[in-house]
Amino acid sequence: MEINVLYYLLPSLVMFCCGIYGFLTRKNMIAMLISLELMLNAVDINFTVINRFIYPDGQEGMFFSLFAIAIAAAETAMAIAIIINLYRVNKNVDVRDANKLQG
Amino acid sequence: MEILYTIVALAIIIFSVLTVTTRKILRAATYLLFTLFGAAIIYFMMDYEFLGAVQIAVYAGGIVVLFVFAILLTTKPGHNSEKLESRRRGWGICAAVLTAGITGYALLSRCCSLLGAKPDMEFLTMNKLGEYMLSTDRGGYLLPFEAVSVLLLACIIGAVAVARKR
Amino acid sequence: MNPIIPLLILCLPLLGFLVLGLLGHKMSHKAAGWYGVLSMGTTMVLAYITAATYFFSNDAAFITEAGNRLQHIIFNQDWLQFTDSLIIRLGFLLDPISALLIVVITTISFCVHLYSLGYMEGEKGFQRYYAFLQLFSFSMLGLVVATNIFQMYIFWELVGASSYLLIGFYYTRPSAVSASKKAFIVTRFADLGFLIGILILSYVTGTFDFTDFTSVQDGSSYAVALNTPMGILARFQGATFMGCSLLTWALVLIFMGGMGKSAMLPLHIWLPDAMEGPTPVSALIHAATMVVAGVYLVARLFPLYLMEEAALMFITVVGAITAFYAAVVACTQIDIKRVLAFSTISQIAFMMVSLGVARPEFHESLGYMASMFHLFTHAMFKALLFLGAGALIHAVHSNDYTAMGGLRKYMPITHITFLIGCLAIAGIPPFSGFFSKDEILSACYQQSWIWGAWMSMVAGLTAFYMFRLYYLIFWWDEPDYGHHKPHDGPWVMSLPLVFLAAVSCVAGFIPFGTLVSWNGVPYHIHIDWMGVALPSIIIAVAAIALATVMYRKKNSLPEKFAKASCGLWTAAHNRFYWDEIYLFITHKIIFNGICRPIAWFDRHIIDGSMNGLAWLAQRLSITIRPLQSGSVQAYVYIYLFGALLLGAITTACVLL
Amino acid sequence: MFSNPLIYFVVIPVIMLLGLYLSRSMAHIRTVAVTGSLCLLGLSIWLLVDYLGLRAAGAEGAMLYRGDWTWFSALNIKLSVGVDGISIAMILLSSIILLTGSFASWKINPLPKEFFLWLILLSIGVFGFFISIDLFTMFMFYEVALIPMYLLIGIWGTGRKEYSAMKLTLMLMGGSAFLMLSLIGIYYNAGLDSWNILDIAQADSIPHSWQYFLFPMAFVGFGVLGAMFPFHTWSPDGHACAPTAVSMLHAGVLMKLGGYGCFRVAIYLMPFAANELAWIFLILTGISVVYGAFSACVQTDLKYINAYSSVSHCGLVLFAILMLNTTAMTGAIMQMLSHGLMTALFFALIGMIYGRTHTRDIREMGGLMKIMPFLAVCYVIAGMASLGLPGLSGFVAEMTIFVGSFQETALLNRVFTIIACCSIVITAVYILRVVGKLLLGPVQNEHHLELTDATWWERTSTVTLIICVAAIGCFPNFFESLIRTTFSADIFKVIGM
Repeated sequence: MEINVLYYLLPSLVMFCCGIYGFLTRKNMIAMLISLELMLNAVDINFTVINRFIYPDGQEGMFFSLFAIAIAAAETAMAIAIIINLYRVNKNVDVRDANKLQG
Repeated sequence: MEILYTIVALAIIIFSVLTVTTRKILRAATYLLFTLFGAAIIYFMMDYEFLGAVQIAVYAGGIVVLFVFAILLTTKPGHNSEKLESRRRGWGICAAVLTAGITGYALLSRCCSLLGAKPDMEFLTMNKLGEYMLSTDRGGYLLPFEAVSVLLLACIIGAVAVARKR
Repeated sequence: MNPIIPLLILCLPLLGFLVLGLLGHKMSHKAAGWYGVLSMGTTMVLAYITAATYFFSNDAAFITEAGNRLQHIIFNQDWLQFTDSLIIRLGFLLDPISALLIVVITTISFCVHLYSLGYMEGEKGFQRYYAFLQLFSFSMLGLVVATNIFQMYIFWELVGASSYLLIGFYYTRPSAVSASKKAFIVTRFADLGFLIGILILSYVTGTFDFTDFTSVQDGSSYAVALNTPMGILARFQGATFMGCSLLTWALVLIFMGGMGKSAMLPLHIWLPDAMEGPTPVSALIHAATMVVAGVYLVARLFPLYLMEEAALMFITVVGAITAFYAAVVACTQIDIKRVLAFSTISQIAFMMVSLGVARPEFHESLGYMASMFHLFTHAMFKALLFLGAGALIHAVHSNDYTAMGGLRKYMPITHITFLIGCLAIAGIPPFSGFFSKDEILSACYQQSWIWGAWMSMVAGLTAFYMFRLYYLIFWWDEPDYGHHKPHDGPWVMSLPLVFLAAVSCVAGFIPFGTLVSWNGVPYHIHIDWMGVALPSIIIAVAAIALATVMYRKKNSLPEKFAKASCGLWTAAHNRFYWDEIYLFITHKIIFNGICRPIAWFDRHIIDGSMNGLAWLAQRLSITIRPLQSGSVQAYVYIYLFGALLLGAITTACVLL
Repeated sequence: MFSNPLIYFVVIPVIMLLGLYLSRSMAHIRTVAVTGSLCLLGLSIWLLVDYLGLRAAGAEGAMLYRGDWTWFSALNIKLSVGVDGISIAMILLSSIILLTGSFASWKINPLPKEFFLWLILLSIGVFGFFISIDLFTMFMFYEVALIPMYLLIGIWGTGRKEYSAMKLTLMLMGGSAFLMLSLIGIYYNAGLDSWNILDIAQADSIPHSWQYFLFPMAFVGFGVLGAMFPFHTWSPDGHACAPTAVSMLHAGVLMKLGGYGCFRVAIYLMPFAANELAWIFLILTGISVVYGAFSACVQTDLKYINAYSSVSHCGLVLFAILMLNTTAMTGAIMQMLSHGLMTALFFALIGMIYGRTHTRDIREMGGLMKIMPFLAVCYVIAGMASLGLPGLSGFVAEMTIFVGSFQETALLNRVFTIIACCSIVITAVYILRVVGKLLLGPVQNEHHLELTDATWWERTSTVTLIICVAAIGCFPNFFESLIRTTFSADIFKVIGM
């Protein structure tokens, strides 16, 4: 069995779709955030894999993933800060209660 | 290699599914950790050792810990989230499957020409990585690097500002 | 001729206006008054010098070897250039009629200035009053010496404005305010016609200058002639509009301006109301000078009018109807100033008719000369009558004859001078009115016996209503005057009366025809005693006799007569309801029928549609607002749907 | 760059802004505003004199004091400046009104500093607009002039100020949108890679088919600001709610931007379409003239009366511009000058009267002549100027327009000229109605008897304006020749002027 690019992309696709499912169905905001991380990771994997398999001469995909990880860290920190703040207000982390931004 | 691949692929798929299906939020975080490890292993398999290391250090070591703290702060121990109503789950599955279908179809119908074994790649040493990171030539990433550093600073301040008690 | 004196004639009153207007409130009443009187007196002397120079100096610029009088432009300064040929100039045109008019204006104006020292004594706004008088004198002088029709229009508007200011002098009195407003707006409406007429005339001829319209160059001056060498009128050839030639339209529209200022039917309604102004103002503006501007305008353009019989016919008809109408109404008015106002309308209409019937083939346009003659004599005796009325009003503090009666004993000077004025206007020789009116009637009879008979009848009515007024004031029944018996005014008021009365006695003997004629060719007056003069004297005497019978002593004849006239008296008393008709048109039709709907339309339709657009935008945003539900997962569903759709389309397009 | 005198029309206001920013007291603010306005006025008078001198010395070219500085090279956008007689007349007008406006807002309250900041910013836009000959820069200054209006009305206004400010801004922005489209269309279709008005006009290279499309957009775009029927409704509401100085500047200067733009952009650059399509706008503006006048007859709010009268008078400006002949266009520019001055005078006086009586409803006032004779006399003079009394500016402007318009032989032009002439009667009606009700007659309200007459700064403001109005009215040929010589023959070759 020759392991080609498809073999790496398919698990990441599954991971991505799980992220979508989780994001759409969970009510706990932290769980949604976790799903978000899943999707992000799936994308990172794709970048790396495609970089490695198809454009081995450049490093763009790798660096993209690298920065994405850094930014994901920042984003998570922010998101959790916001969630905790919302928790202080709402006494829960249910996303349905965080709808103050409606039109 | 195939064995390792198989294990990692299965682990990623299983733990991803578990992450989003478990009703205990702390467990979800744990499964996420495993998934992240799986991703790190893929990076290692792609010969990007530094990326893999960063994945483990930042994600597994940093983010997941953050999650755990957050979960412990916001949930009572042993508390299960309520069962999902089926309509919600149905729509979620529907969306996920649809995404998988369309993306997968595109992938499968397009990738045939790209299939091939992993090509050789010049080993990316830490020296080189550093040069890439701090050079302004073509293929240099000084600007995003600095941008990210500013962003991180902003996030730190922002997180403190948002979360601090009034 | 040295332009300094003519320039001073214009500048002194203007300076007087500026000085009194800007610094008047710092002056005492006496200082302001005397400044005005002296300024006007100087102007009068200068005007006399100018006129005398023009008529009697035999300068080649003013009169040809053959004795024909010429038009001479003393100065002509470019004021505003529209195109290469259309230039408004401010200048000084000296010709028989302008020389005549500056004499009339400055004389009457001086008399009024002097008279007002007594009449307006102690009034609030005394300085303002004199400033306005000066402004009016300036504007009127500028009007008569205009070298081009646009200069005339400019000063035409200025006299309108100064008339507005003077009528509204007692501005706290609502009736004065509305009268001044009415006067301005009615004449403004007429001026619209004047303006359009000017536009047509200037567009076709390419010039504003009177000398281009009516004259041929003769040395440094111009001689009035029928067919001008520039062939300006030839340019009108064939140009017609709605069945009339363009020239007719232009002339009739220009005459409309004259109808407004000279209070011809149907634009006469402002003049009776204008009597709300101080009486000396009525004497100056609304009897002697401004109201004859329309006559002057027609006379100025007379050679043009001669080209168009239709326009002259129109003038005749309007004049004849107005003369009769005003005379009838004058017979029934109670307010003595209004009687005089209607009498003025009637007399101006006489002048108009006289111009309208004038033709070169009849005694070299006798009517033209007669009209100018009557303008002159009328200015004198009507100013006299008004100033006399002012003295009466000053004495009894009321405008109505019902408050007067038997005054001959208390106010002898006023009585005698007023009687002279009445005799003059009634056309009794040897007073001036007889001569001028006789010329007019002769001119009418030459045109057609219809006009002659009609105007003779009006002349009879004139004699009747004037003596009705005279008897009602000075005879009739004496009301209770209380302790303060009326008495003659101070000498500043009496002097102008005596002076004007003297002029009215002798003015008829001026050989007017040698001074003024339509084309400058001297004309010798000879009175047709048997054909015209004697019958008109008989008519006048008969009318006076009737008035004597009816009004000399208090009796019930007038009331019986009024009752017997089946409503005619009431109708005439109400001026045949012209005011009501105008009120209906302006208020009901224009104000409520046009202005209000337009304002409503603007608020509700135009602005409404703008607001409607805003409302639509707002509704739209309210409608799509729920899409922004605040639920993150809903956003993701929508986003995912869009992303998948795009992905599917891309896939389908690229891969299939 | 700073050797060009024109640039100081923008530099001085900027320095004024700095000065205002540093001001600490009302006295400082007034000093800065008045000194700066005086500098601007002096500069404009110097410019007029120097311009006439240069022309007399035989200076050629459609514009003098030319200068070009690129500030956005990718799109060839430059700061191009240059003036001709028309711009100079407009600049003079603006500086006079800015000065008198500063005097009129002597006691503005609250936030005087901010008020003047916005006012000066607005004047930067106005001056910049009049000196620019680069389409894009011109448009930029145009927007700079419009936006402060929102805040000036919204914050310092009276009555339904938010509504009016919003309406005014939105409608003018709507016009701007048309304008922007049109300007870009002109730029690309002229094919010169230049936004310079003179270049485009001389090349006359916009295809005729495009002109049919671009001309109406440009004309409507500027016409909204020129209060053209049916886009005039911002004017009554906006003026009614604006504070005095803003009304003055807006009606006196900003509405002139509309007329000036219509001439300078729409007609100057697209003479072909102007000739072909003039009839449409002739009808609209002809309606404006009588419509505004009729509407003014029944209003009871002083500012509404004046706003509708502005609609009528500004309609006459656009009307005359569309006649496309030198005399009528000269009249249009004269009318802009004249209307700018007299409407500023009107609004100043209305502001002063309102400041005393606290009402603008003419039914609640009367006999003010007795109470405040100075203001009342000034009001009568303004009214007389408005109804076209000879010797004041209104007359010469209107007569030039009528005589010029009547030179056009087409029936439509004739008919609408006569209709427009009728406005002189209607104007007399509404002016005299106001004068009669407001100033004359008995005193309506006993409390008004205690009111005072004008203060020295109010007198300065009004007397300056009256002198200007009378100067134009008495010596029109000076101004008319300045403007008439400006219409250079070669640019209008298409329309045969």
